[in-house]
Amino acid sequence: MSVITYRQALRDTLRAEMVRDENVLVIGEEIGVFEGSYKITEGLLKEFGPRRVKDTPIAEEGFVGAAVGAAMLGLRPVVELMTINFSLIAIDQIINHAAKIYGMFGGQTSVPMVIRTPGGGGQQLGATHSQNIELFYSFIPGLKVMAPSTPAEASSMLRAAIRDDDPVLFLENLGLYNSKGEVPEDYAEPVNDNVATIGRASVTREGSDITLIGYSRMAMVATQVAEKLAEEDISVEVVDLRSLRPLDRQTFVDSVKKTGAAVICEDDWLTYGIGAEIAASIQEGAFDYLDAPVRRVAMAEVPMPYAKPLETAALPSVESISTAIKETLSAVGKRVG
Amino acid sequence: MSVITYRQALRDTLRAEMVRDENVLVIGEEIGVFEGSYKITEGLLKEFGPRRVKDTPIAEEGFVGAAVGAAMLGLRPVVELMTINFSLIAIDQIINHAAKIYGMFGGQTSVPMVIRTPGGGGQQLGATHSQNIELFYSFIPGLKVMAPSTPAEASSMLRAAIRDDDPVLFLENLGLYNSKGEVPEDYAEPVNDNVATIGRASVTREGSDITLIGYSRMAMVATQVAEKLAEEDISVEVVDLRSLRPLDRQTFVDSVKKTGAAVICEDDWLTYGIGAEIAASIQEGAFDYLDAPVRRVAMAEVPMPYAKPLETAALPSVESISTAIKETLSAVGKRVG
Amino acid sequence: MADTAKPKGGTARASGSRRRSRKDTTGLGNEKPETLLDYYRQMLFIRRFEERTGQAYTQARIGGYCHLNLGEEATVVGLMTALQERDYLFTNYRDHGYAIGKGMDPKRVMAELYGRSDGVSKGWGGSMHMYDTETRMLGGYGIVGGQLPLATGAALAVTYRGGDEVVMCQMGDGTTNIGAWHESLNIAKLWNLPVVFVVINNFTGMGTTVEMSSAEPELYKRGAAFRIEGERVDGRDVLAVRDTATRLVERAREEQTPFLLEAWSYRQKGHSVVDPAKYRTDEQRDEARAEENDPIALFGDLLTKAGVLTDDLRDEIAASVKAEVTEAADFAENSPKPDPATLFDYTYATPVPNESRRMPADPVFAE
Amino acid sequence: MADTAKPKGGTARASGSRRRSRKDTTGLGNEKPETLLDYYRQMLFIRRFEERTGQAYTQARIGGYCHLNLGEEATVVGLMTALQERDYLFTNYRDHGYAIGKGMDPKRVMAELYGRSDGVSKGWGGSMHMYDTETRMLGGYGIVGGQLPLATGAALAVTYRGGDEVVMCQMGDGTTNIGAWHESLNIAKLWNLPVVFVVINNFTGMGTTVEMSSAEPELYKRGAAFRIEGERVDGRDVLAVRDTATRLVERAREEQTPFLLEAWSYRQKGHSVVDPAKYRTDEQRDEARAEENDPIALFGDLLTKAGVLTDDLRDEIAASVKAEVTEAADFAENSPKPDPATLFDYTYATPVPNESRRMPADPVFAE
Ligand SMILES: Cc1ncc(C[n+]2csc(CCOP(=O)(O)OP(=O)(O)O)c2C)c(N)n1
Ligand SMILES: Cc1ncc(C[n+]2csc(CCOP(=O)(O)OP(=O)(O)O)c2C)c(N)n1
Ligand SMILES: [Mg+2]
Ligand SMILES: [Mg+2]
Repeated sequence: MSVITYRQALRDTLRAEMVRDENVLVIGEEIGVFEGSYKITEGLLKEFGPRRVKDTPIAEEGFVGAAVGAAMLGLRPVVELMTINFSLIAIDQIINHAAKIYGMFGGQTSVPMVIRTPGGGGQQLGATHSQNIELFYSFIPGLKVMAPSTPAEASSMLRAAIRDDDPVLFLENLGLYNSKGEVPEDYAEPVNDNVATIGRASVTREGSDITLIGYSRMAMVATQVAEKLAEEDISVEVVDLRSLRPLDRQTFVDSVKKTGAAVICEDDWLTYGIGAEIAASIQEGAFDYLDAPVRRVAMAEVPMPYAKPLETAALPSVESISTAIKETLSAVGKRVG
Repeated sequence: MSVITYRQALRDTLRAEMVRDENVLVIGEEIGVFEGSYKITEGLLKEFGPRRVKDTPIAEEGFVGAAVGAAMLGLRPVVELMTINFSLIAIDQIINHAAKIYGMFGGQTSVPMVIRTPGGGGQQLGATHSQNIELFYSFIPGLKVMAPSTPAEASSMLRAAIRDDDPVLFLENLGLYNSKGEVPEDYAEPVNDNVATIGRASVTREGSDITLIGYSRMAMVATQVAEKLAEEDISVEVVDLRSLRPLDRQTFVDSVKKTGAAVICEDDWLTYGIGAEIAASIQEGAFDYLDAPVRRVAMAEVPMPYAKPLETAALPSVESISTAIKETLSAVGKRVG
Repeated sequence: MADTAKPKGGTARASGSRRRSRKDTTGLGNEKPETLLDYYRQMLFIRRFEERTGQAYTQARIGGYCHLNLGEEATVVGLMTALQERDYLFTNYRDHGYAIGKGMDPKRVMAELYGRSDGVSKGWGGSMHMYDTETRMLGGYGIVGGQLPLATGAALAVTYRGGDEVVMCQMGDGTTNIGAWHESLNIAKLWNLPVVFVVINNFTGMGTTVEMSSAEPELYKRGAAFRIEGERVDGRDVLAVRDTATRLVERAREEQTPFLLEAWSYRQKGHSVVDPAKYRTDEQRDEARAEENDPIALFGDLLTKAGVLTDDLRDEIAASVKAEVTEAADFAENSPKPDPATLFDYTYATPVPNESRRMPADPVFAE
Repeated sequence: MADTAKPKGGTARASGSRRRSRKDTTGLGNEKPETLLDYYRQMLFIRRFEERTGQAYTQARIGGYCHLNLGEEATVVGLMTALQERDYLFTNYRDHGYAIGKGMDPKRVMAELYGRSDGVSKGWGGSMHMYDTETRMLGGYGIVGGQLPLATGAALAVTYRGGDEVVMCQMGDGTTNIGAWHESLNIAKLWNLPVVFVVINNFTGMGTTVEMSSAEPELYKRGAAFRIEGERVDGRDVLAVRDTATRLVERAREEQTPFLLEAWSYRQKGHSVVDPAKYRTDEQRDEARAEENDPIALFGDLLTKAGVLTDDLRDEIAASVKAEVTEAADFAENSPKPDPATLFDYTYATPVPNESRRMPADPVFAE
């Protein structure tokens, strides 16, 4: 095991897949000469040249759609969208084309492509650059949406995404790129079995009082919350969704059946956010086990302000999540530390 | 009271508002010479001329954005998008511009515009033309989303939308345009008090056994279900959401507190669909009153097929909703007719 | 550049026709009679096929949106003749003729229109979404402009592998105004991709004229923003279309660079089957349906004058076309409807755990 | 058309400069000294303001993305001089200089950068989102191309009301490749809207060159797809920019039609404050920062040679600019931070029932 950043896990895995499969190419704005806005593609142009590392004009719809077309002919493009906010310009190609081509034509042609893009707020990027809209893609049959939270998962899930025959929206997170974690020694080898199974959540920390559910950066925050509350003798079980579509309901429902209570923490807006489906599923799947309503902790429903104190107030935090957990436990009648 | 179609209610109200306020203009594809794909704007070009009825090129992003800019200077554009599916091309202007300009610049300039667009499936329009993606707009702070189900509401809510100072996504429905209903005699008068309050749901039929929640066309289907089940002595209370953002949770939660059970019917996909938020809100707001899990009846999660038998199978129906209601009531332990 | 231009501006005068050789008095070049008759037959076939489609739609055997190629048969046949079998095609939703022209079995095209399981897209696509991997018609698309980025990407895949296929991307005049047009042509030129973008100019979107929607209404000139060479051809003239398209397709193959081709012709009827086209003046309607603007009448006359098409042949072709169209409709009629049990078969190419496979009445958690 | 073109292609030779009059040996026309000195002062002010901004960013007083106008001061001042007070302006995120040039109080611009409540956007916008109804700077926008449809629409509102204002829409070279460019210029021309689209060509997007991203790299020619007249100007030359822009702005006002103006100049530093621009060769970096490409050095020299700018004056201006920038920074530093209690004040212009006003820890239903 070695300890590396989430960024390095992505970069090395991308490189390994390019070495392994000649059909894998990367396409995006500023990924070549500039080496990526967040340096995930650093070094790739130098190693693989402009045929396989394609710098594009600022034309998200055009180059995402071109990747779809290339995938129809059997290439396996990995597209980088600088942030998920800019995906709105390409969304017609993602939803009406990438996600539809297999079904709409009766299963004749698959679209094996990956769209890598970071979400994440809290960087004072303002209203148009701080949105978490993975919801839009998670809603769409025909797409798969992955959201790794650790370097190890970033690696194994990216590998799975590239090797999968369907279009995958691969959600990264600005707030995770520098985070570190253990990865298997051979994670960067072209021949490699560290391939995640798509569509599985995981219990990343066991606990007995309450289930706390998150994904991407919030899965990390959830662990921090659990650690903090452990000091107050509250035992929090953490579920990392990992896959937003397909959604592995059984894993979190089973956890709630055990703990009897749940809180969801999410970086998107509350109303209609990802957490809504989680809460709806829990009440349907663990109705008789729930001792208190499922609570959601999410972003305040405003266009994200630039000013730091406003932004901080609008974002979920260890504190606000802890509060929701304690309130839930006191509704349950359990001791609150 | 007179009885007219939903289509006529929209057209006459639009006309009345144009007569009332010189700042109201309509913008869209094929709305002038062609008189609208669904004839909502029939006669307007003839009456108001090309200054106020603007036929556009096929350039959804361009003309929706132009409407945003015009609204910033105080015009009140009413944009028609042929179907909500095509809104994906304009979504950046809607979400990153229309919805952000008021907040992002500290409340200096409002964006008083309306985007009218029909959703609705069941017309064999295939995978890219049958989607109901009102979810995307309902999720966004800064937008208001209205979804009237009757001619009277189509009129009073469109009037409210045009007079409101914020951007409104006004959801119509292909399946409702020919439906009829009563409207006040003066609904088409330029001076008119039939202005809906934005952000209110309504109980459209009282009942005691279970609450059935829908919006747009599904609110009408819900009423049919209630009528049918009444024959079997099942008393269904129907809630029409009417406004998807803001969402009037109190109205449906109060209803569920009374009936003790709820089913949601929706024309979009189940996972992460509008119903997820409704179910999540119910379990949070009426936890102690719920006798069974909230069930959702929604579209099968596939790219909508063209062939009629497949399409029919994929869509919610009076039958499937009735089944969900009966199963819920039997879970509650109530008699099932 | 374009020498066969219908004059710009609102007036739709039919000018500009093919002039291949000064010595060619027949207007037919040295083409073999079989070839000429084959084009004639293909055009007539599309005409009758589309008429039958319209009829079946009226009888509710076909549903959804349905757009016909009536009036642009010469363009369809000329373009499809210019392509090699290995070349790829992307079109908009007005795709029946192209599907047949690229080599799909008309029976299966009609079955698709009927939404049956023998349809080229197994009944999942319908009128707007003909697709066939084998004949390399990679789809009719319903989102205006949606096919342009895809075609660009297909051409990228071709060059990535060092192949020599060309991609043809068909679209309507109205499509030159959408952002995807700009982004795709730009990328195609920057990356030296062998795509021929073909604009079918029928002078209108649905009811909106080119002059109302394109600030440069001479559409073939719009390639200038990308240094893409453009040409215009009289789309009523099958040989002119074939020749111009062949030249550009082969240049794209040789030079590895995109081209733009505008072919103009009349849309004889409404935008789609259900559009009565009331917005047309009587004059406009007459012009759209005039004999002198009808590609089949025009070509038929030419062949007749040249002695290639006799009355007998004409009847024979008409009868065989009719029979084949009837056969297609019968085939469609008798093809089984897709089984609802197959509803979840085509959401993902690789099924994965926890995929949603629920019918509307199913609970989220099965008992 | 353009007579002051930096040659196309990768080589960034600095050619093409202003030639207004053969008799003008000073290169300054007959301009009044006060006016010339005012331009000089404005340019220097932007330079120092941006340097201070960069510094404050490094000190974490400013956050988010932050893009500076260093190197394009002549363009900013020339363009802003061409606008009347009643004219409207839309820009991209590289907007500090424009905000000041259009008339906003630099103190409030700096306060916005600091995210304070006296900021022009009350701290909600930050660097990328300067806005002021009064001076008619209708916003810096962070989505590339996002401002183009808005500017078009603003011009529509102007003509709708029969006003005589002009709208200027600024953008970068990279922006000419996005769909919104095409859709907006087309609509602007079709609808006869008085918008001047200005492309600031600094030869790169972030690190991607014009040649890599625009298939027609002579950007002012891209108006051809819409019959929009385009011109190019040497953006290092404040008087050339002013004159060309004034001419186009006034023609747009008179003729009620859009124009395209390309102004080229160097981006002295990285794309944003945090970009070290490592992708530049030493040669490229030197060229971008060379005296002969620095608009302020160039103009200063000209004024000095003409005897308009003396050493004393230079020092005096430098000192007063420095003081004013310091004053702006102090003002920003002392301006109160927005109160979290105001978090829900600007989601809707008209509040309505059931609007969500929950802090993250709040339950959906308040007790
Ligand atoms: C993005 C988008 N906007 C609008 C439509 C609705 N629509 C379908 S066809 C059409 C007109 C297209 O005109 P043109 O490109 O000239 O093709 P034609 O139908 O004349 O062959 C429109 C507006 C659509 N399908 N997609
Ligand atoms: C739609 C969109 N795509 C990508 C980005 C990221 N981005 C910000 S600035 C920029 C480069 C823009 O280049 P140019 O238009 O030349 O303006 P410049 O920064 O050089 O002034 C990019 C790609 C964005 N903000 N919006
Ligand atoms: Mg057309
Ligand atoms: Mg630039």
